[in-house]
Amino acid sequence: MTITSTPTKAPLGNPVAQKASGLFKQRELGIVLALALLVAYTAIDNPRFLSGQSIRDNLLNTAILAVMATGQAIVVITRNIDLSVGSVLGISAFAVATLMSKNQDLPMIVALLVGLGVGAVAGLVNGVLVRYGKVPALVVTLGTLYIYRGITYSWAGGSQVNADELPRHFLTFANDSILGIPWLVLIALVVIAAGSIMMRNYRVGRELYAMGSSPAAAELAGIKVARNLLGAFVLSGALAGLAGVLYAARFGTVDAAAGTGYELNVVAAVVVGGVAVFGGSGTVWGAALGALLLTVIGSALAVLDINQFWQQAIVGALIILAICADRLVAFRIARSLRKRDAHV
Amino acid sequence: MLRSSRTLLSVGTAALLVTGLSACGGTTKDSASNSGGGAQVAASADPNAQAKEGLKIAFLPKQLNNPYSDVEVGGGKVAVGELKGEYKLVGPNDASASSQVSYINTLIQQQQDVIVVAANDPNAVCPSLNQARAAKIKVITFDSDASKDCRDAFINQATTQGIGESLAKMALEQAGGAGEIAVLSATPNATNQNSWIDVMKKELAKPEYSKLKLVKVAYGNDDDQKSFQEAQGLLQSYPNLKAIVAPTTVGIAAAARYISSSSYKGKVAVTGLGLPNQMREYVKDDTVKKFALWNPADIGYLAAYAGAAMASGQITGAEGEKFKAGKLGEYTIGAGGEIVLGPPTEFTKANIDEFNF
Amino acid sequence: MSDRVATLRSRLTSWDSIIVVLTVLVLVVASFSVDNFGTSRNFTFMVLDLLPIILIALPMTMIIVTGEIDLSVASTLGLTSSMMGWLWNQGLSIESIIPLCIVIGAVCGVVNGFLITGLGLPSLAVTIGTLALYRGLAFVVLGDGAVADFPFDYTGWVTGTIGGGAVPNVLILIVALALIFGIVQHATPFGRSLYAIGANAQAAHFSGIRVARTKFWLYVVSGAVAGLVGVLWTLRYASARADNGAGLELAVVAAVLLGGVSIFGGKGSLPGVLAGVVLLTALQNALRLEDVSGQALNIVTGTLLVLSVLLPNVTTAVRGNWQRRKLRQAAATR
Amino acid sequence: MAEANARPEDQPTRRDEQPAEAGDGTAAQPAARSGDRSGARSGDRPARLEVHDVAKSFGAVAAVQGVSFPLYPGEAHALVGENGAGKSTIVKMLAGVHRPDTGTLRVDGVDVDFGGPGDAKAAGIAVIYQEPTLFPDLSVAENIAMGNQPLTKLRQLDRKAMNANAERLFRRLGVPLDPARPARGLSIADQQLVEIAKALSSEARVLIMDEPTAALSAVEVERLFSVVRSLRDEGAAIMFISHRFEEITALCERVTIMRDGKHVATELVADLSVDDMIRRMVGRDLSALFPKQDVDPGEVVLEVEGLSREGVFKDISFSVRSGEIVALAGLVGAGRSEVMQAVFGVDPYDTGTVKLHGRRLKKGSPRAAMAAGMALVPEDRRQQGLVMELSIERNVTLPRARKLARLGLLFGGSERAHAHTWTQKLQTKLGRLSDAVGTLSGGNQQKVVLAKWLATGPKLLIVDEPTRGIDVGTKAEVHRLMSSLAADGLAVVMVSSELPEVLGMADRVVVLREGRVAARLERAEATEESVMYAAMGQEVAA
Repeated sequence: MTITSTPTKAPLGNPVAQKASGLFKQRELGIVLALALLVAYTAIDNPRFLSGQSIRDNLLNTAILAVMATGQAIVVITRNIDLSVGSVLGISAFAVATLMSKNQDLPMIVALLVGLGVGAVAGLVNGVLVRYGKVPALVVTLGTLYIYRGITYSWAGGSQVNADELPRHFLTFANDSILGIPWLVLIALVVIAAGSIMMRNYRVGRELYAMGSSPAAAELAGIKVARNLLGAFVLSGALAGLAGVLYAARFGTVDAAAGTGYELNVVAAVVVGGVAVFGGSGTVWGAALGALLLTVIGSALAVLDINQFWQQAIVGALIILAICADRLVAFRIARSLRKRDAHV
Repeated sequence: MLRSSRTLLSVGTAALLVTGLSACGGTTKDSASNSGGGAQVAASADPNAQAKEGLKIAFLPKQLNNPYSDVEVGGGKVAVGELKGEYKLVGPNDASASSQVSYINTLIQQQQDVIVVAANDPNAVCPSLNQARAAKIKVITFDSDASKDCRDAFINQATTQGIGESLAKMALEQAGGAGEIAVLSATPNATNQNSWIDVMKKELAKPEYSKLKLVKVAYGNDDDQKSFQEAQGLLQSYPNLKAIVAPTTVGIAAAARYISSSSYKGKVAVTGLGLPNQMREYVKDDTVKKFALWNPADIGYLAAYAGAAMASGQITGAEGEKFKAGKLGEYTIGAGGEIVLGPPTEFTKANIDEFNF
Repeated sequence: MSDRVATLRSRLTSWDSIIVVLTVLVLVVASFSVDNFGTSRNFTFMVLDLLPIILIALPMTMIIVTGEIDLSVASTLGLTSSMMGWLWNQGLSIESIIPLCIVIGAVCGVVNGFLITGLGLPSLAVTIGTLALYRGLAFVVLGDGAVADFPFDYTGWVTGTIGGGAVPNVLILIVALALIFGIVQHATPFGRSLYAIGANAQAAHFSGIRVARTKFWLYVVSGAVAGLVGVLWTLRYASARADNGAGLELAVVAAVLLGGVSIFGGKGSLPGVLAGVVLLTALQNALRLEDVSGQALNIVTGTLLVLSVLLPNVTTAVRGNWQRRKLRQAAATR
Repeated sequence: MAEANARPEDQPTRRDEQPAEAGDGTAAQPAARSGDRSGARSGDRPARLEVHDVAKSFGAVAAVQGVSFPLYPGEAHALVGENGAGKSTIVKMLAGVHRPDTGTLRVDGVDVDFGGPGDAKAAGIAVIYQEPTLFPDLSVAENIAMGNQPLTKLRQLDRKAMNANAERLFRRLGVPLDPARPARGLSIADQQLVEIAKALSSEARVLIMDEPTAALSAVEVERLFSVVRSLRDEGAAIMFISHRFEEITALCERVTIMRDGKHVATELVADLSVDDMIRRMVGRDLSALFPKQDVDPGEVVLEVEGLSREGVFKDISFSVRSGEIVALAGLVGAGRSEVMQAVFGVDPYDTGTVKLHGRRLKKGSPRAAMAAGMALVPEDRRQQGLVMELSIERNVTLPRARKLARLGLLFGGSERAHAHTWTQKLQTKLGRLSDAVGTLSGGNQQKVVLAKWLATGPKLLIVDEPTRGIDVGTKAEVHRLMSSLAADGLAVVMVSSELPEVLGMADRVVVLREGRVAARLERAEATEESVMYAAMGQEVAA
């Protein structure tokens, strides 16, 4: 039978749908706003919070976390998680510090490459186990969190690399600037920018979003899921390794415990930054903003002379607030879309 | 649903079970008699007893991989070698009392003769230490004491009074005789640091310190990064600060590192208690003019000798008993089983290269 | 008959039975080869060491079977420990503090449960948030201080044994709670519904199972048990501190997964989990007695965790490959 | 649509004259014939895609054995068979998801070995799956472009081109969708349309459609067919899988029939009657499809009054008496399932009342509905009806576990006995009760769902698309069962998109349109025209 009918649906370019996509962008705006409020309040209380030295300190402190958050955001977007980043930072920091203390003349670039390499190998192990061992990422990286840390402890055997054993140029790297921007901050900015552009404008980035949005559909769409997944884990590992080098350069003293418990900070930064834990949405620069917000809260509390014990509680409350906000936004979008489609 | 409320109920019942164990209702803080502590068999000392060889002496620092305690136990190892004993080092990766308890239990099982321990919590390790003592193991504390009733002797690196005075004196010197100073301590609860800071405050109340103003005591939790950030916070909050006094090796290193890399270098002095190896760089680049510390290796060394003397029956831990501690000479046990190492050493650019720990 | 055999075989080759066998093996081998392992005193020490993990693992198993997770348990433990110290300092009697602390734990669970089931937020993110929140509050309550002067009647009971013999007092508690949780999980309609929820929450909802409410109560129970463990922990170490039990959540999750519970929900058994906890504790204990450093324990724990999922996957894959090859050969000769 | 029982048996029945091995014969013969019919379209051209003697097993189950058939450029080829006949496995092999255990696939006469879906795509094969495979977080345009996104010179995504492309495709399909909106929240029909746009965008040389029309309205189906026809005329090879024979006759030239994983025949569609096809699919003759017996209705069991839910349905009222089957008809998206889910309490509603035997039911509580004697066999068996990983017995006893418990405790025996009784009653074909329910065929899974709910002893049975995606044989069994249940005094509400089923089974028909009751028809009034007229709210052109 043939039935003629005229479509009754809304015309193209519906304003509600456009508003819905606008809501996506508000998420990062929310963090910027929260950050601005916090800085303004703190600065009114103590104007030195806005001094050059203070801003520099905050950015330097954020750099390491932001580099790791970039890698973590990419992994989380694919609907996975990498809990081993703290341990990868530890093993990389110790490896690089040991190397540099034994070979005082090695240039900085070698240290950076070694850190990236160590991290990439650790990430590759994670990726292979997740993809080919079919072991959930949470389990794999919880396991390697223990394993990598154990390896570092066994290797270090209680020893420590002190600032005086490290070459001068390695230590000054953390504080040297180029055009007034410290190297550490510059590296973090480059990593964040590269990550953001890759995820937004390149095919592989969109494929990573697709994989997180619907893993089964990604396989069927012919996306090279294995390659991309390994890539995401290698990247996360490599960036944690890079963070290890930056850690060693900045703090000068490295023992086997370096970066213990960092994984929770990194995941917190990513979640606060608006990356959904079930993948498919969020941005790298949102995660970086999350890292900045968490760091600034820490230093603001110290400046505001608020009992430092509140810091952790505030971070926890912030994470919950962030996911509640995400939920609210998602709910609003769903409702606006439903209204649009509704015939009643 | 129904089922889960029942589960809840059973959990509650289990809790009541615990509660019901004390039939007398209402044990409060005031009514509780502190009856903890194993009854130690009173033994008499024989100063002339033969020093035993082959004693199993185990060191249990707050945590492994802490450079300061590494130096301490290093001294202990030397002493155990001199005593022809068996040296053992165990310890947790995190500075928590609960992991320490597991290690104490293991040492009991292994029937060590002496446990030399730096307690992460003065009370949490007590039950286990008392079990050890009940198993005829001598317990010596160093670095950080456990409750008096669960150890045989405590090696005190220096008297509280001495360190507090020394800190105040260095602060005055470094601040140039006047101005604001701040303290960057370990944890707000660290027994040692708090008692030193108390003495220091009493000193500061004296007329010769009247121009010094202690503006803040910050806590870096003996965590490198936290201490680093606290140092930043101090300078942001108190721009006129003249000196930071850090009575902890982690704190002083972190503060010195921050100052040396910031625009405050040369304007703000750092002093306190630190390890020469960690501080060498900052002393040489003039961030730090002077700091102090006892020789940590001597602590471990003395602890090993004290333990051996006790296990050999030469001493029991009673006040006034004397024993010989190898190269360090003769020591006398003070009140409450304390053995004081001696006065701290001050390190400056001139002498720092003579020390390697 | 062959039905039974096949069921039995599949049951015996499942990971939760392998882990039970492995655990027994480790216990037997260690008793013979490790000095001082098989002593009654060491048994007491081991029971005390596994007490917190095993108790928290009981509700955690249920939560993971429903496809959720609770990472805030160790922080709940810390918060109750802090509160216990604070209340004790306020002069409350220990008899009223203990139930109060369990209630505090349950309240922590209520907050988790509300955020997860009431607002529909992902449990992983929520409990990472409350992990930081509760631990932070613990520090707010007690700072870095410690409260230690709890009455010996209580601290002594936790570390003591029945009549001074070989059986630790807390073992009764462990056995009783494990029995209750085991029966609820494996032999009640409630337990059945947990598996249905974990495997397909929508189908469970369509079958009249109150999914949200069930999960909510699991979190409340999890919080209450964490509160109870907070009390026991405080009494065992005679020390109420804000950092008590830090990091324990990972050990518990590791033990539960090691016991064969699927992180995606719908699969797993309590006996497997109990074996997982015992295996981890016994291995650590034995290795420590053999003077293997604590660092190596990390590697063993992590490797076991990965293997617990990897091995079953690999065997299935190998079996499938082998079958396919046989088929191909059969086709080729045809 | 009504051919199934209306068409007289004018065509002689052909037995399976061509066994499976005779792949070459079947390939050559119809090709020549279709060449006769449509001139140059397929002619003597080689097959675009050839399936040659492939086999695939999952564990011990042989899903496909020795199947061969060719797809020619410019032809639309139907693949039919009961559920579990192996159609989806064939699709998945062609899509590169599964690799054949034995046998070969050939594209343009060359053997190919697909390592994954990417390889199949590269070979020009596009697949529309039964279940939509969209990325909910990405925009509609990105979904369509995924895999071959337009790039700028810097190899970055060209979003403008992407949106323009999507809009062009939607215009061609005549659907007003915004390319920039996220795919999340699209109705099933819209999702299916995006899938189709996706397949079109890849300009595939082979288009495989696995039941693409299940969720579409008649208008949308017609639009889809016209697009597919134009693709075919441009030289693409089309493979079309459907359970709706009228669609097969409308679109396809040739048909391949499969049964139990084996190839039965490949014939010209024009040479076969629908009954022929069914007979070959089932391998036996079928009795009448829709045997609802007339029963004198008893007292009112269910009363729904003024039920409304914002944005979903409004002011729905109807009642059902015992012994009666009331059908809820309407287009996909008219709100039929949503109404029944609200009645059962799975979904909430804003205003109105639901009464069972005169007693008002608690809102939003399936448990209260169950206690009052209601049962719901939901639309989506895999997501709503069953817990696939759990065993058959656990699934059957799931709503009854509380009743089966003694002193709150459950022991295996009572569950097993219960499950055994009910699966036997419904003649479910199964291996062991402890097997995961996911290992059963679609029809047997549906029987497990029915067993699960009939075991609760309901007074009112709601069945939502009771025969969707199950084979013809089981379909008849389900219909017979429903009829006999009604005869025993059960009140039944049936939601169905299949008009023949509605007309054959229902005592009364309630037609919904856009969330409102459009018509209430007695059995005598209900015809294809009257129901569709009400459902569409339009004139019906014959």
